[in-house]
Amino acid sequence: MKMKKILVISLLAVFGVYLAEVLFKLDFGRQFFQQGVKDFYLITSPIKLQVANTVTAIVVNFRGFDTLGEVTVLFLATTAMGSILYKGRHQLGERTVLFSGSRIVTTGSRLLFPAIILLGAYVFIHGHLTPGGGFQGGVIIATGFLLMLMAYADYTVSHVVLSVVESLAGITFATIGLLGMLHGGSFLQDFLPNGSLNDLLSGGIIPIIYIAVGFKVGAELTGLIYTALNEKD
Amino acid sequence: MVGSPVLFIAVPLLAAFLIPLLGMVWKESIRILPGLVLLYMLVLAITLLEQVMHTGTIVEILAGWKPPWGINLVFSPFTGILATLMILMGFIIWIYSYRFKNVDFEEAKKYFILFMMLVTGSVGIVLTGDIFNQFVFIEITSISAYALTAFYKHRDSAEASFKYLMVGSLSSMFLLLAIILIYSQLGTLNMADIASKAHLMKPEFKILAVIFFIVGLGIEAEIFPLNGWVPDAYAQAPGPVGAAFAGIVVKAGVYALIRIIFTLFDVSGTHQFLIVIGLTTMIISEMAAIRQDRLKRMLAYSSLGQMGLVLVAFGIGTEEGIFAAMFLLINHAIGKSLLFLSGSYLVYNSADKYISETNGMGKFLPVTSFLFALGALAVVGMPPFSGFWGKFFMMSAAAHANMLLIIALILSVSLIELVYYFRVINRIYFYKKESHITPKKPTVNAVIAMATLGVIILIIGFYPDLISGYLHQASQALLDKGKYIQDVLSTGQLLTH
Amino acid sequence: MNFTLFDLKIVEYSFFITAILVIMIGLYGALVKKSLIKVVIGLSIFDSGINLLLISIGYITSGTAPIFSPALVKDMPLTLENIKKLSEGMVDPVPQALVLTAIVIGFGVTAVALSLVIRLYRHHQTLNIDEIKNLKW
Amino acid sequence: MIYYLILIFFLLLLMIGAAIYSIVQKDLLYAVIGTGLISLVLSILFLLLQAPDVALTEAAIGVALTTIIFIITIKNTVRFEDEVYQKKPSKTEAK
Repeated sequence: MKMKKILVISLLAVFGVYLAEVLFKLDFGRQFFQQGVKDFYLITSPIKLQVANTVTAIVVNFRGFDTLGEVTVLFLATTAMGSILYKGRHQLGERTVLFSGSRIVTTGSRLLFPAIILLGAYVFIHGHLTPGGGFQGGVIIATGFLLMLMAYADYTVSHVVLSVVESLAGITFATIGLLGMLHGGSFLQDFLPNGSLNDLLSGGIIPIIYIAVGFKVGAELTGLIYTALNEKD
Repeated sequence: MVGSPVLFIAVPLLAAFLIPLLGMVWKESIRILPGLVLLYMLVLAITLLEQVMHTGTIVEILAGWKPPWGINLVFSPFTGILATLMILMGFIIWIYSYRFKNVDFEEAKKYFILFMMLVTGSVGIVLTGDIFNQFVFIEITSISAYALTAFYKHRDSAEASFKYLMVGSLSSMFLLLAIILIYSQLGTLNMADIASKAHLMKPEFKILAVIFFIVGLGIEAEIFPLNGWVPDAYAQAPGPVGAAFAGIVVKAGVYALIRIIFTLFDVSGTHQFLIVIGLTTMIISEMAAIRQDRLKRMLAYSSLGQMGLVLVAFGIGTEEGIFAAMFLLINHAIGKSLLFLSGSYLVYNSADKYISETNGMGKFLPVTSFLFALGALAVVGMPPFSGFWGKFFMMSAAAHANMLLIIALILSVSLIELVYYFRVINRIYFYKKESHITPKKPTVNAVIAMATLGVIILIIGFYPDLISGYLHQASQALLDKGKYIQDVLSTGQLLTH
Repeated sequence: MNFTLFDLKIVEYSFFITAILVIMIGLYGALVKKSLIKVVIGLSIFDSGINLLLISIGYITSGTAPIFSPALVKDMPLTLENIKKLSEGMVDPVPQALVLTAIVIGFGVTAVALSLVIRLYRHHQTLNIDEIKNLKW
Repeated sequence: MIYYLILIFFLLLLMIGAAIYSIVQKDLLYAVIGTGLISLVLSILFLLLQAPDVALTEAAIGVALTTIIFIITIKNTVRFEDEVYQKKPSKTEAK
């Protein structure tokens, strides 16, 4: 037992020193390569796509395929968790982990809930202008539901509604990709007018995809938490 | 235009999102839709493969940006054959498991979604031309694989799955480290772009990145020190999932490893490394396989040994060697899947899946037993079956490369394989059935699926020339690094509107 | 080289050092700890370390966030030169996009891992790795 | 400038400290709060490194969701690393 600990620590130390030695060849705070893809992204995003937030432009437009995969990973995580914790047809629908809140907590949560949902919606609608986007907005919405689930012991979320929202949002994402293919010949290609920089209605398909992603992530994460809470011991 | 490679990813994703909706209205659709999607993918793959063999590599641009900036999919003869093989295996395993979990709708729905995404993720790993996108697909495949491993609710499956998850997520983080090391040096994520700029990397970064890549991808490719999870996962997963691991997921892992070593970096010594690691994997796994007393664990260890053989064949590095490796890969996918599918019926009703519990099944399950024997003979490499050609080409490649030690090792390992497979076949046909076991008749669709695999084995065994033309082109495509780079980087103008 | 506490060099390397240390601590937890929940905690710490490393590799000294906000581009014609000049002072957006994806994927894996932990506890009534050893490790 | 450096050093040390704490701590609930603290510090560091998008994601996912999923798991299983302290009667006995 002691031996294993010492062995692991010494191995880790060797690994860490080697990694550090290699990384210290990089100068922190400087670009290390001559010509990278980032210059193109930084120039094309504001000029051609009219998207102020370059990270959003990369996530949704240049590397939109990654985002489709990422949404799928979350979808699969929810499915996997449901499949792993599933115990049979007749044992659904009862909460096992209960957080019972006092009156202050419940009233406060009820007050905060719409505000949180609104904030989430704001974040994913303005994903191409300000920091944030579909994932962040979706997570914020999920935390809103989490707050309600914690405050009220009998708060329920309909599994059917969640799964419908999730499916529809996913289908929207994939369909937009296929529409781009019909229009311009490549999957997820931008086919809407770009508008002008820092306008709400700009960036082509980015706002639409981010709204779909926001709904999807929100529904998925709410479902994920709900599955975990309903796990029976 | 018949269709483009992106449909291999987009259509199954669309279907996966659609299944929960359709399932509410029409329950049978959750079983039918994945099959239709896989059938569509299969037709598309075969058409595209035919086209690629004549006109050359298809490079698909995504989101309208030319390769260094956007993500691209590469359907070359090499990746095309692997993708077609995976989709074919996926379709056959779908036929086999059509009635899976017939009583429990919720479970069946999850099984089919996860299974379809397992196939899609593997196809994505093979087709993509971008290292970070490959990482995303590896995660899609792994998460489906973790969930499918833990699918049965008996006690050990969760443990096997957790083991798999631990190793898998640690190594995927190493993959992320490798990706960022490359990005910090070259400022690009596109494989072809990296390959063309690889000489600009500082050598220590290159070596560290290659090490991290081997650690990160070795888990899916099941190379020696990283394959401790394999026997448990294969044995604890449902039968069709074990077959899918052997027939689909490993292939994707091997592909990723080969792509890194052959195309991305030319660090000296990686080919020798492949040979050494392949031989180690092969010998240790076959030694372990002969000592197993449980059928599925034995098959899993045997699968590891075969993959070691494939790595050795890739490591020889000549065109002949790669050709042999491709042949072995196809043979392994078909033969080992057949073994897993039929083997899971042979030990269907026994709790511990001991080999001794297959005693005398030849009388009760004649078709299944016959197909199991066929698969075993093909995997061992007996002359009239497909495996023979793989090993034959492999040995002649090794002989031309003056690697006689490899030939000796392959022959001795084949002998070991012969011993343990014949032990099982002997038990099936010449022993008396144990009284407490009641054999389970395979369903019609399972018989169809297994028989298809058996027929493929026979066809390839008697007419190896049917596929060897494709495989020659594929191995040339893998070796011709310059053409890969040129194909990808010269695709398309900057599409704008 | 003399490293004083406020020498800029050591501040810069301190991000890398921290990231590597956090990675090591996480790996240690994942490899050595006996409680399954601790193992998953180790994994998630490892993940955090890698994310920090990625972002600090993309950092450019005194750079701004890669967002062309109205305050940044106000009364400036959007010509190629202006944008180029602005973009030179921006940090690299690509690692940020990658980390965004990596965080979400890491969360998915953690959720699956924890549901497996619950399953294992249900079967074994314990989370100690030494007692959950039906299969050979 | 010096305050900025002190802030950065403080945050980095806090992150390492929280990481060690959550590995060493025997009470899993506290250890999970430690990981939440790591994520919180990490998201402030992302902000300082000019990555507001990532900071927002890390704050929402790392601090809120990961922590809550860990807490739910602990509620469903055991609270202490050495299960000698375990107060919860096991289910088999209860039946």
